[in-house]
Amino acid sequence: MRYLPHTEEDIASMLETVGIESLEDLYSTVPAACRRSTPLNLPEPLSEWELDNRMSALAATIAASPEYTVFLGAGNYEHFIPESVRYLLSRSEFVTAYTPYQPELSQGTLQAIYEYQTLVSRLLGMEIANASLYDGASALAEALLMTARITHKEKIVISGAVHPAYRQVVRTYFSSTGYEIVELPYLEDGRTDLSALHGMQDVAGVALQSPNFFGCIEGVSQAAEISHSVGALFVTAFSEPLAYGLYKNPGIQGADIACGEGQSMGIPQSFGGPGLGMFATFMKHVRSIPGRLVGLSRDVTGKRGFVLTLATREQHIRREKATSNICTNGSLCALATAMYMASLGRTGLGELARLNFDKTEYLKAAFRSAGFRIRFSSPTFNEFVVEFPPGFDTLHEHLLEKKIIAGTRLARYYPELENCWLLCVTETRTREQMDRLVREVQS
Amino acid sequence: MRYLPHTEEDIASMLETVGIESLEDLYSTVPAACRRSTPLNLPEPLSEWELDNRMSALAATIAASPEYTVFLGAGNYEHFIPESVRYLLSRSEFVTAYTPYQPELSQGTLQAIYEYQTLVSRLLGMEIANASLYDGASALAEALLMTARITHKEKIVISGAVHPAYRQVVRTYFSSTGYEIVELPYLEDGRTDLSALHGMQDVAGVALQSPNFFGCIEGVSQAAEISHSVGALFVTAFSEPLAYGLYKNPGIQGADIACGEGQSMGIPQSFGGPGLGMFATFMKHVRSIPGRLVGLSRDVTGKRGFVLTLATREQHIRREKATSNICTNGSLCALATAMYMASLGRTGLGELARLNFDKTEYLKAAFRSAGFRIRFSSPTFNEFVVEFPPGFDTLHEHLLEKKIIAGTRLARYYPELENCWLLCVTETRTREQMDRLVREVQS
Amino acid sequence: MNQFPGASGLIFDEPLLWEKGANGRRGMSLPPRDVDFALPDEALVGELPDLPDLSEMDVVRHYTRLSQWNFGVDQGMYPLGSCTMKYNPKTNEKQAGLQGFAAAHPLLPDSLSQGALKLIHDLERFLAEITCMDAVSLQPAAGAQGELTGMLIIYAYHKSRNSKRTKIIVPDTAHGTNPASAALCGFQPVNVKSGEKGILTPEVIARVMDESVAGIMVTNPNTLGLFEEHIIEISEIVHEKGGLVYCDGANMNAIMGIADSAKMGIDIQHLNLHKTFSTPHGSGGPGSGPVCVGKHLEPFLPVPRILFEEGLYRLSEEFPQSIGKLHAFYGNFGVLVKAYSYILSMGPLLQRASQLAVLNANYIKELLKDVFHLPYDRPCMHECVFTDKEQHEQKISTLEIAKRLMDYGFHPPTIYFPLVVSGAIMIEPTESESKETLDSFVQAMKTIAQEAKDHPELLREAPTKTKVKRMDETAAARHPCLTG
Amino acid sequence: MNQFPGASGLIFDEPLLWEKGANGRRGMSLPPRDVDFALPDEALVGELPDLPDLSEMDVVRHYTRLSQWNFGVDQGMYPLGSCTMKYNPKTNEKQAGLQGFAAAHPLLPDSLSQGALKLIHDLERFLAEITCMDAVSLQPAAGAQGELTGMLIIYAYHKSRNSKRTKIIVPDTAHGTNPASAALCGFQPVNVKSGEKGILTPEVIARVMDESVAGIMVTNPNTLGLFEEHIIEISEIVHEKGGLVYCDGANMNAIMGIADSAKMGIDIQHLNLHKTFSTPHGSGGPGSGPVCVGKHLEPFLPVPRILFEEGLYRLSEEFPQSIGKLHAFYGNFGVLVKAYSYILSMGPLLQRASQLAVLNANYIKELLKDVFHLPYDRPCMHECVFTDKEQHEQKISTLEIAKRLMDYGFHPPTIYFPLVVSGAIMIEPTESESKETLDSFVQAMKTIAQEAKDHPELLREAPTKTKVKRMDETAAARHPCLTG
Ligand SMILES: Cc1ncc(COP(=O)(O)O)c(C=O)c1O
Ligand SMILES: Cc1ncc(COP(=O)(O)O)c(C=O)c1O
Repeated sequence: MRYLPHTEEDIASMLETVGIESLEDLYSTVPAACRRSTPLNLPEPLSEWELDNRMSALAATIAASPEYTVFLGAGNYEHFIPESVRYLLSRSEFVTAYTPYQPELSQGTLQAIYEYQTLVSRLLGMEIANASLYDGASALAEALLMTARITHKEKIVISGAVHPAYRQVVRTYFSSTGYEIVELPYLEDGRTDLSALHGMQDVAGVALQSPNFFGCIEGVSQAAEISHSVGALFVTAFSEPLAYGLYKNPGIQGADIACGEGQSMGIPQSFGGPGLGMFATFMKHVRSIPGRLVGLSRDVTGKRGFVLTLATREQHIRREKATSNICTNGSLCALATAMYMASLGRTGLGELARLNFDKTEYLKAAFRSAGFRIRFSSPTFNEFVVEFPPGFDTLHEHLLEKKIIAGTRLARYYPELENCWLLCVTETRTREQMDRLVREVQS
Repeated sequence: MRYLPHTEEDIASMLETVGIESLEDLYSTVPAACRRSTPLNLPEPLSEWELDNRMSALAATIAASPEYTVFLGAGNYEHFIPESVRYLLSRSEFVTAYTPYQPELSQGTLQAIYEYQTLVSRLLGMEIANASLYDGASALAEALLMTARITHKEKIVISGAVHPAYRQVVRTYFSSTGYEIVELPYLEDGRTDLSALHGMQDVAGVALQSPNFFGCIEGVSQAAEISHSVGALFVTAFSEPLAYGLYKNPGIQGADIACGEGQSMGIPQSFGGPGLGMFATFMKHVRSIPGRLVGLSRDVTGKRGFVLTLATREQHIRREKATSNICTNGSLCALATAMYMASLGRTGLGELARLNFDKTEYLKAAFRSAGFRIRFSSPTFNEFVVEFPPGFDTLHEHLLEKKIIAGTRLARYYPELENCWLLCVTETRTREQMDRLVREVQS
Repeated sequence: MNQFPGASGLIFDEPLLWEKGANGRRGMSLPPRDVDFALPDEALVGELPDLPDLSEMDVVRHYTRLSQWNFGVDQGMYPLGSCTMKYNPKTNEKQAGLQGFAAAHPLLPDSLSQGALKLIHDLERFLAEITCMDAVSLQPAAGAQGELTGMLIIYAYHKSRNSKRTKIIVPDTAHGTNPASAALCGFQPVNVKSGEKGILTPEVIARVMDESVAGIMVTNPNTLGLFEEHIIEISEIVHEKGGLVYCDGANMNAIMGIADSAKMGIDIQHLNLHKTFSTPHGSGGPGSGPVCVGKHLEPFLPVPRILFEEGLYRLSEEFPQSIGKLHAFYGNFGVLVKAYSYILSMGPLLQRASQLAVLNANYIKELLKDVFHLPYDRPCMHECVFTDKEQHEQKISTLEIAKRLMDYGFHPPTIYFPLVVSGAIMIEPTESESKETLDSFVQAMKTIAQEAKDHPELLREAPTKTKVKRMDETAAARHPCLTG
Repeated sequence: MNQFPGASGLIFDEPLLWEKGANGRRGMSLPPRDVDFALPDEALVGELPDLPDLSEMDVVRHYTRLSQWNFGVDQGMYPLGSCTMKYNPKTNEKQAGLQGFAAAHPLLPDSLSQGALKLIHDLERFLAEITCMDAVSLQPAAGAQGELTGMLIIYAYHKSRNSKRTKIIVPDTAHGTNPASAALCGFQPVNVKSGEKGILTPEVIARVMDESVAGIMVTNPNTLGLFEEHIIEISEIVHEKGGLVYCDGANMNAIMGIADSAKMGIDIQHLNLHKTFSTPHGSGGPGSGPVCVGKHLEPFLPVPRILFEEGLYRLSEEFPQSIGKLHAFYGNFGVLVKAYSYILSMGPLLQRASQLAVLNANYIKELLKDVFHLPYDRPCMHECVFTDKEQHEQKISTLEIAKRLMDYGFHPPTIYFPLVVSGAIMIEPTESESKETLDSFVQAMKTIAQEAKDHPELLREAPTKTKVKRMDETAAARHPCLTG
């Protein structure tokens, strides 16, 4: 087998060194009662070429761009990724390295992550960012846990316009703890109704998502103010960070923690994972941050270099007292995002964000003039909610055969939003594809 | 444009340094009469994403495995290439480097080529090999030119069973020179008729291909003997070196030069190019070899290293007296072949060659029992000639619609071989595909 | 040092991204604009973040140069204990990159994502077979999240039986994520010592196990590379008192096709696909930490789960007792594709892989035990743990030994873990390394031991060949600078 | 040296392939055997060649380590004169790897290879437009084969007019392949000197041009980086006496969108796609050297040619006057795909690329001319040529300067070529390099010039950071060892 280098001779001489007869003897310390009664019942090994066929066949059953025209967003976005990024990310020095615990052998990863932390902080308008968490959902859960750690209060407030899956994950992370979780309703314009928040007691953290699940831009500054007025920390979550290439970032609007999903910046969609948990805050909270941090330092000769730092927050030092249990994170995805941001640059980010916005506005307008209702009036970035006539489900099914995927049905998450669909338009959708969609929907 | 780093500020300050006003002024030494009267009339630049669409559309029109079942060989072969080889070959340290003229910055290429020269010599049973030539056809032309240089004789003898395109290229290379080219006919059994060679005068070199264009194994030793008896050098050409994983190699059978196409060992088919010109001979001829050679050496500290050597044969030193005009060669393809041979190993090569042979014999037998004539009786490796009933052309056309490409029509090269088709079977063809072919052909 | 790979050569300094570039430079093309400009609400529009503008080549050179400052499995032996740094097959990367997988949206209708659902379903079955457990969830994004999932399941299990238990038994050899995960779930970890043989004794467990204890977290093989021989008795003790047994299966690479988790009395076990199943560590992630459970705990697994009915795979949320979701979608699918490819390529040979991994570890143990102190001289599993005791009189510590190994061209083993042995040197060669490589590594370790006696300064000044020399980690922590 | 990229770091020694491995080890899988063993003729069966058996990881590590001993454009500035080491876009590699292209068999029926034929056809048109010539053949596998093609066309042209001419005029500045190609075609090269301005004067050409001369090979811009200002008069002189003008267009990167080959009187011109059109040099190849000709020479182009008729592309051999074939199939198609992708990505901006390439060269020329001797102080094209004259008194030669540049992290320029200037240092930055990089390169060159005065030993001992130090090339040639 090409992955197993041992020849029979190798094995024989090594067994002799170890002083045993056979490979089986290696397991003398495994009691008989602990052993399998049957050999591994797995398919016979495939050659590389059989594997290619098997996997291509599976992949071929999945509806993917460019064959399909996909208007799905809802936390996972189709954006162009330059081949240069794919190539750089494939270099085995990055792919096959472990966590950079030995700085002298990991300067590549360490500088790249330090750069990632910096670019993310700049994008989100915060002072510092960590080296990544698993995904946007767990990042939000970690953020809210952090507000509880810092404030020692009991209540968690989260907007009902936050991605439903993120809210589910938050509930799961908190399920075994005593914290109370309060959900805020959303207004007719698609933004969060903050009224309940006024004067609320014992609130550790308040979380809004902007753009929110409906694609609407929230009144973040106002929410931050109210949160602070009740002594809570304010968290801005996001699933589409590209929006900050156009709209105000969380930091400038008063967020204490900004966290969310980084997939949209250079990471393949991959059926939802791996994504990238972006997590940023301010220096004053640095010792409460979950996850790894890379810091600037020098070597004994005074040369600039980078190291993992403030590890006393982490599980391998602090164990049960750690700020989080996270160990393996999303480094390679963080590298992808750093490479992507570096390729895009300030200029490119601005243009790309505008393109997403303008195309989305184009489709909204087209739907409006076709007589459909854009459900929420608040400004959006590259996602929005349309209300279709009852029975659109069947048309939606029908469009699948035409290889058009016309958005996500919201009733699944919000029963009251019957006939409402969430659609996404990025730079990958053409005017032609949008016109076609509107034509099809009209017919 | 992402490939042009100059900002307007850069350009302005650089122009100032140079002491001119505008980019146009850079061309003050280009007379007006030499200038284009029209701007470049080329399509507007495509974005990377438009390019992807354009190129995929083109590629999609081409019939390629696995969608098509291809029984074509004739100098270009479908073999499996491990993904590890593709990955290694994509590393930019190999891809974006120039010819290793500066050994201290090129040890990677140099050791890899030295290893290539060694593995090729071992495969072909020769003492030395060069760093590669363009392809099998030009390698054969260079080999015959070399026999003329060494022997100072006037006549070139080449078998009619050598790949027709190789013979055409040889004629082209010799067209402006005084040499006479004699072609030997082939026998009923598919091998070369050597009788005319006996006692022939003034012969510089004799070239056979084995396996030859019909897939038949030639009587190489005998041909070598006769050639030497008339004072000529003997050249063994090949288009499918994998055959030497089963059959005797050129060196052991008395070839003075072994040369041919290396594509079948780890190089994509790419519509016929780039391929790899393999070229091997014996030490006594080293100073007459065309192309680059890598040699073992040491650095000033005595450490082992490699350098380009015996460059006094080459155009950049010897100019019109060089052994060839070749400069750029096929280095990256040579690396691919070295990686492929390293992955295959002695054991793998033997098994792979057997698999090619056995599958081919399977199809031959199937055709025989289906009542078709295998045109030539001589042993073959992974190609053979079948004689189909008249009018097979239409069936062949018809099979194309069924995505089966049932070989190459020989009448195109050998009018006398009406209704004869050359078919190839490598490890990539399955028994099922072969059975299907026979079924289809019978119907 | 000629028989060792370590050498020094030309590499390149490279500034920080924002120390490069020039305004207006482009590193990536945008699609042509085919719609008009729309009017965003000016009140909401913000400043553009200060990202550098670079050309495509600027970016390519930057990361190509950075990559050369790294050490990965493809560069050399990486015997990092507890991390299973085995070879990551290139074909697995190719499969994960197939358009159908890489460009799949997670909210595709089931009918249009059957291949993805089947892959998840099959992989769940494979992992169940390998562990001998009944049901599997692939949702956890890494081992630690698998542990959290396990803890939440234990919590939900007891809750469902109206018992509220507050403690979890955690041995001192456990990885830091174990107590951290227990604590994150609100449990109070009860630390227990392993016996002088390096494994748990039923007695100590019996002493702490009572009705306030929700369960135990065992790592088997444990982080000393030893098999927990009393696991069955221990499970019985825990079960008797109504507790559950959680197994940290990060070290599964030692016992695939050998041990049976069900027979060992394990109720829940997580696996690290980025260890045992050859998915690359990617400089720290992403990984995948599937959780395997017995039938009785299946109702508590995270949703959505995958069902296969009438020839169709579909996602289902209808599991009222489920602990909920840990990931926005279905976990790290891209990683699952690689593990699936690996298992399809290995099949029953996975057992052979385990045997050879264990052989390699015992081979190193035998060859080094008279040079380095071996706290537990017993047959080991996939890794062996030494200490720096022998080197104390020369005032040489594990850290120096590790740094010196770099000069010889090897990545250091895991050091100072597990905490129960002071100055631990934890070596896990994995099955990927050939005998020649192991011999060269052993030679390097012996040479270093000799240097420790004759030229201790060589160790104190190490590494000398790396781009940066010994880094100052304390200064970094004292004045943290986390962004530029 | 801190503002320069050159640094040293950990890399790895690696033995020769056959110094590794063990019999029976596998590095690649074979498809399952689905047919019986057949009986080969024992008399023909041979011994298996002695190739080493390696595991997949053995192979991956071997070449990964070797790669780190190389310097490529992605690692740093590579100002190799006459080689146009510009950035090689990654997307071009991706396109060439598309299954339809990479797995295409050259003998596919035309109907099943339309995309490939269209690509060849379009690329021919693009190159005709860029050179202002009429017809193009993409068959030559590299520049030198393009030259040979050109010489054969010249030979065939004269033959067709029953004149047998034996000589070709070749300037002393020509690349070695020029005289070699002429000689390979049986012509006797007549060497002519360029004038003191570094370019050809009509007088010298007139002096040697007569009815025995088949034509002239001019390189324009020439290898001194200068535009041949008298090209038109020279063409007239040659044409008057019935000769043809061949242009070596390897330096086309200077004048895309600027010059018109037809107007210059050029009959035949080759291009190097692996220079001007950004296809990678691949450590020495493969390349592609298309030949462009005027209408009158079209009948002589190699076959097959591509015709577009009734909406279909087809290959045709029906060109009785054709010189024949130079390649078994259609040339290096895989390289053509990359050049085609590049041209589609650049479009009319190719002119801008030329302007910036020329700007970069003149910028360097201006900044270095008071430190290094500039034999021809005139506006240059894409490259500028200095010499080591200024350094002679310190007994420092071009070679030492080149080797010292390595320590600063730059690839040396082309040295000792063209032969007409002794100790030539030929610098071609290409348009890909940014002003910052050029400034750093200039700084390095100035520092070296200073070192030549103050510490000449630094240059004599260079390079010091590379894995191997100065290699002994003469010993290698004296006792050639070409295989292991
Ligand atoms: C024994 C053990 N348990 C758990 C973990 C945590 O796994 P992960 O890093 O994937 O969260 C590790 C990884 O280092 C480990 O070695
Ligand atoms: C001016 C010039 N002409 C011709 C050539 C030969 O081209 P190739 O190496 O592709 O054969 C070169 C390449 O070095 C060159 O610089």
